[in-house]
Amino acid sequence: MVTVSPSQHSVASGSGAASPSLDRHGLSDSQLIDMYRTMLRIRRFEERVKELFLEARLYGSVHLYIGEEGVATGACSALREGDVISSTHRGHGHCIAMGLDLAPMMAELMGKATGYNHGKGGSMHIASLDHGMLGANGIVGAGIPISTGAALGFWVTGRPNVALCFFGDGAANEGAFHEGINFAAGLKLPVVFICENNGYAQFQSVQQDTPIPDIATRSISYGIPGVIVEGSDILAMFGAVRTAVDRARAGEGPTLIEAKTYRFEGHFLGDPEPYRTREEVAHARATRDPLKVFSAQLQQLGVATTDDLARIDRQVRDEVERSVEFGEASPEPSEDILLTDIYTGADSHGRTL
Amino acid sequence: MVTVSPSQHSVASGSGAASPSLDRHGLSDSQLIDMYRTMLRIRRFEERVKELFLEARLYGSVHLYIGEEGVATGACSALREGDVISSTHRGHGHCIAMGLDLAPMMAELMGKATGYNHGKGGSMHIASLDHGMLGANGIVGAGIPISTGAALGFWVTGRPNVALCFFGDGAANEGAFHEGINFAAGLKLPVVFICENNGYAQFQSVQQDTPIPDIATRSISYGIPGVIVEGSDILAMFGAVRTAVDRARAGEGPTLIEAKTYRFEGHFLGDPEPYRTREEVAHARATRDPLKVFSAQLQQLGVATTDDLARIDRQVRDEVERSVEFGEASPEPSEDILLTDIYTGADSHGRTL
Amino acid sequence: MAVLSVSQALNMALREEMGRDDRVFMIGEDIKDSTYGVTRGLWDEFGPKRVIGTPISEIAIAGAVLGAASVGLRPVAEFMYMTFMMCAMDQVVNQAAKSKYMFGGKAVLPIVYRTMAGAGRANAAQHTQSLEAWFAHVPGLKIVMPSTAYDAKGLLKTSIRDDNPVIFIENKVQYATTKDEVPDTDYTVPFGVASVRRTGKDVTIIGLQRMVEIALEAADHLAEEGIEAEVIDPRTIVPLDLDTIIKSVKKTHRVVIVHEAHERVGFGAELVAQIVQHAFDYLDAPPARVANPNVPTPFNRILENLSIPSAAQVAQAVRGLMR
Amino acid sequence: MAVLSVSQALNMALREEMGRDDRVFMIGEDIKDSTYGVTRGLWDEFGPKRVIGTPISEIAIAGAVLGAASVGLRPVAEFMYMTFMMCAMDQVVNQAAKSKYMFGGKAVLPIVYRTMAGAGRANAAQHTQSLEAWFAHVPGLKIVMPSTAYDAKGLLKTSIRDDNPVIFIENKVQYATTKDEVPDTDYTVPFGVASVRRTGKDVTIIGLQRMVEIALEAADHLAEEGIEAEVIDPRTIVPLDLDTIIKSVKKTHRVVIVHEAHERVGFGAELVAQIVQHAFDYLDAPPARVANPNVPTPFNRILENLSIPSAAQVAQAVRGLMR
Ligand SMILES: Cc1ncc(C[n+]2csc(CCOP(=O)(O)OP(=O)(O)O)c2C)c(N)n1
Ligand SMILES: Cc1ncc(C[n+]2csc(CCOP(=O)(O)OP(=O)(O)O)c2C)c(N)n1
Ligand SMILES: [Mg+2]
Ligand SMILES: [Mg+2]
Repeated sequence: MVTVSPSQHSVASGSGAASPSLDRHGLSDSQLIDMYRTMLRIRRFEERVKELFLEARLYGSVHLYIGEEGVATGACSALREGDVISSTHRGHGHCIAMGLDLAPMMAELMGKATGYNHGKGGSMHIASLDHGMLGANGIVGAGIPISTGAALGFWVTGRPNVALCFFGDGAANEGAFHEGINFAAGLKLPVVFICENNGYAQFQSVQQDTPIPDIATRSISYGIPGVIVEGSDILAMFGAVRTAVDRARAGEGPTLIEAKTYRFEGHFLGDPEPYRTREEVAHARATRDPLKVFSAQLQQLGVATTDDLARIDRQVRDEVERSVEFGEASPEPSEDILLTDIYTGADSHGRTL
Repeated sequence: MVTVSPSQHSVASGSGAASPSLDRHGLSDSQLIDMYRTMLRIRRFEERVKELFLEARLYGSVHLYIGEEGVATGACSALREGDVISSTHRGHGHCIAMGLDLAPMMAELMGKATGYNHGKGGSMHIASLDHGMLGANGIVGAGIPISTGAALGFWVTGRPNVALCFFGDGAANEGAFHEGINFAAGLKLPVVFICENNGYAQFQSVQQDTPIPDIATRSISYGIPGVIVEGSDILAMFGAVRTAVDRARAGEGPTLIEAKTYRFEGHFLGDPEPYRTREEVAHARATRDPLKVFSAQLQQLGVATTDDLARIDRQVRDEVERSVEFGEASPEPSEDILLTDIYTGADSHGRTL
Repeated sequence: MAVLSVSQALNMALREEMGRDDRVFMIGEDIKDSTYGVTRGLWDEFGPKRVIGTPISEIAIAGAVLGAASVGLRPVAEFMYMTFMMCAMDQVVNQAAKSKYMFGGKAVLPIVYRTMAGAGRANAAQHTQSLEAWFAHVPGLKIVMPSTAYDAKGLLKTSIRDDNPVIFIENKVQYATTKDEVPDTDYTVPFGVASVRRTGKDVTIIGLQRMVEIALEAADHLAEEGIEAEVIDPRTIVPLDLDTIIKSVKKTHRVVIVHEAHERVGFGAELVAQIVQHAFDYLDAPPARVANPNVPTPFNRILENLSIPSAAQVAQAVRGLMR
Repeated sequence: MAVLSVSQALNMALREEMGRDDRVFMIGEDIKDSTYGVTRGLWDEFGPKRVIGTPISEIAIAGAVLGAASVGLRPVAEFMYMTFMMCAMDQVVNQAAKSKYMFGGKAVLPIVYRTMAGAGRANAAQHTQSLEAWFAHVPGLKIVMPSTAYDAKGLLKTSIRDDNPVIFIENKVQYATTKDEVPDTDYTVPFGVASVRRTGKDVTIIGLQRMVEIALEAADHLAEEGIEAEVIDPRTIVPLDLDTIIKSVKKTHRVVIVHEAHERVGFGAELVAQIVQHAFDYLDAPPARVANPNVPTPFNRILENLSIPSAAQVAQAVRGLMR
């Protein structure tokens, strides 16, 4: 009889405040500045989305990524042309990190004809296959088998690409998590699983929901590497994901990366947040804001001055404003499209056209 | 960044031939002999079932437990009145270990009116709630959330009982495994999970299906103890399960026990077994037969002589024979029962009676 | 008598039944801080062993209630959106619905699966699908679809006291907007008894859940044109009160069925089949269906609105039958 | 031309399509050593990257094919028994079926979900349920139900070449026992074209999959009594060839629908609703349904047999309409 005791296997937690890593991982100045700009695009886009929502100028179920920008941006910066990602209900950050344009994103959030999904999807379903963005997803955990499948497609065809899979701490309790990762691990598929542990699944804290301190520990169940990174440290995030992506591309199989992060906003727009204190949020904003952390790092590295960063901010705000104008000026979808695009090459009854 | 490496966490495998443990765990002579008898009842019952199936005297999807008797018998011997189990498609052993009668079992396998399920269930669905046997199950992994739920019932009401949950190595790859154990672990429910790792899920070997050597390792994902036991060693099995059951009853939560075992027969009756060699089966029969192992142990302990054991065998064969006679003499269910018992207190349309 | 919203009525039913019977407990995701208010306050009142928050694990929830019912409890599970039940279909259908029969009658499984269907809040396709037709296709389940706050309370209490797995469907728009008088007394509403919400002689309109409101609205318009519609709310679709429906159709000779689920193989098809079978010679026109077209629910609210039945469509369908 | 069984015909279709198009691959549990012979030999021929055995993980299978299709492949997934699909309903319905629409049309998702339905092998309730009605209720899926070996091959090839998620249903009894001439040439059978399996003027019998055989058997009996039945096999239920059905009903004025799924909200209900809508004035009697009663499939083979339609029941239903 052999006993497997949990204590034997627990790992040190990497959570808490970022300890700014100054390894720039060979990234050029312009790459670093692009990463900053991407994070800022997410932040400013969503700040504006929140305002518009409160003014009832857009609607639907909207989940903000503010506070978590380092995760998507660091991770997607490690990808190449042809790589793909799957995303979640909290998908704006992933979209922007994959290079989607703000204007058709904003239009989609407004349900307009010019949106990425012609208004049929809304915030929870933005997809742009051209950008390798396989879709936000309204079902918790559902992206995990899907990105595993994309990686399976690469494996079957020998295409040298990788799939990145984003999901939350809550999703790590879904059956889809287990089946998707287990299957990928067995075939050593080129997929990297990134758990965005922002401390909460809707109104329940990860401590309530999950009987172990670190979700990365679950990698052990699948015989794959598990890594814990502080998500507000974009350089650490980039480094961890690049290592995992290289490994995946080399045929060595998946990695489970747990990004410890925090959402500064409510679960969805309109969330009264009875489950946490203002102090907790304020503390995270003060210590774990990926923009603040990276801004300091960029200055420390001599890559950008506060003036440079302020200029970028103005450009980004301007771009966001144009996306709002674009969205608001765009028409509602024509009623005719209600029954189109249910099938490829067939009418709404499935009859071949 | 913290790395969780799998090598750091692998556990020594407890598989291979039984190393007979001679700790009798305080079991009395008569208890030990009862355990032997129970294993033999499973063996002889199923040997007869196989013959009857080949003679077309019974039918359906029948999965034999022969070779795995030590697991169910050792485990269920650790239970008390009021405890319950959930079972699998390979459920005869669990039924017999819970004290079900052979005659209505055999009748059920024949689809007769006198069967435990009046012929409506067959081999894959035998249930006897009076015995705490919550049901065999045709869906791989489905018993896991169900026994978790029974344990939840005990927890809600404070009843001092425990649920035992049997499932296979194949089931450990189902979403139900993950969700069921995770939930039980979070609330420290009184349930013990017993993975019967018999090396194969249908025609696929566990090595093909599972990227880690030991399924017990998955306990780490839920922060619960994991234990590996050689299933052909009934005393080891009993010891491990009793420890886990005591723990569960004391409110300390679930344990995941992996019993390394081997099925001597095909996956189902009729399986041509192209996926393994005769030698492999013969080797297991020679080295890992729980009856042989326990028979030697009983003699070594001075609890029984070969004569004693032979007498038990005759009694058991006789009992099995009577179960066949009972089954064959029993009537087919009346056609009237086709539409009964779909609802409690309502007709087949759900209309209150 | 107080005028309550559907969510308040449901909350009252849960509180009363939990108070009445120790074996009743609730389980689900985020039921402590209830999004739509149905479970509000119950955690504080009954504590964490009666109001059990779970991880995001629908299979675990659906199976756990079955196991708990097997050992004598009377669980009420919550799945926020009905589409999430697709994650747990095996436990609900292969396990909970079939066990009693497979076991030869032995199990008594008093389970309520509460869930929320319907469109109207711009939640898009993965949070908006009405699946009553799926569940009605499964022997062993009862399917409850209240359309008023009064019925919501009375039927939820009946569901909790029923000894079978019940799919209790709530409508996301009605939670807050549908309000009516709800006694704070211990009353129940029986299964299998339709409610005639309006009497009329010219046409029968059968509506499911929120579509009863649409049917009543249509009936008002039609009345102005001199067409008197009888509006029937079956309230439970399994069991179904066919007698009330057939009696009405034999009187009016015309029937329109309105529901939110997709038309193709929706419950409306079953109603048509049953009505035709039992009242063929009384029909002056073929039964008409007004239901969601076969399209996933779009996000855009104009499109979303077009994807569910309107009172105008119902009135139009009625007029079509009067010609 | 060789006479092949359904499983041999399916095997031939898979082999041809895998040979024809590199993007086609197969995935499922135990597909190397195929239980019913459908995938036999393909692993040897195409290797482990085209015939992919998976752990017992239905969610993973159902989702993996969606992901693979998203990056340009044409996967064919196998779920042994249709009831196992309940473990993966979210991936099939919320994801695969809805994605194209939710994404505003962008995704092209050529996926085949092969699965096996029907009773007749004493597998009991958890291995025996026909769920075509569920899938037909879901926009975005096509549903294929061949009843001959010839159609099985031709329709499977069409399914693999179709750019949408297709639920391809096979019948467990027909695999070995239904045999007919199957060319080894590259032919396809189009979706949405019913096959008139027997012509007649007195009644139309519409059968699904194996029930076509039952319908034909019933037609033979009826012919002896002087009743000439027309037997129609829709072959695909989404899309549905309503024209052929309506044309036949307008000729015969009577219709009986036979399928194995449960009667309540089965696909027969939809057929009744559509026929009544489009041929009300031509009907001499209400359309009749012969289907499984609303009972989980019992194990005992006598009871199992009683739980599915028989030729005698179909003939009886026809006689009921002739009065
Ligand atoms: C299958 C399913 N169950 C429940 C929900 C409702 N829901 C939406 S988001 C959410 C919390 C998810 O938490 P997590 O995965 O940690 O992601 P986060 O919102 O924190 O980014 C829940 C429960 C859902 N969308 N899908
Ligand atoms: C959900 C589901 N998927 C697939 C099957 C088909 N099936 C029946 S038994 C079996 C193998 C199960 O393997 P394991 O859990 O190791 O149990 P064992 O048969 O070895 O005892 C499979 C795949 C099933 N019954 N249920
Ligand atoms: Mg979270
Ligand atoms: Mg096994």
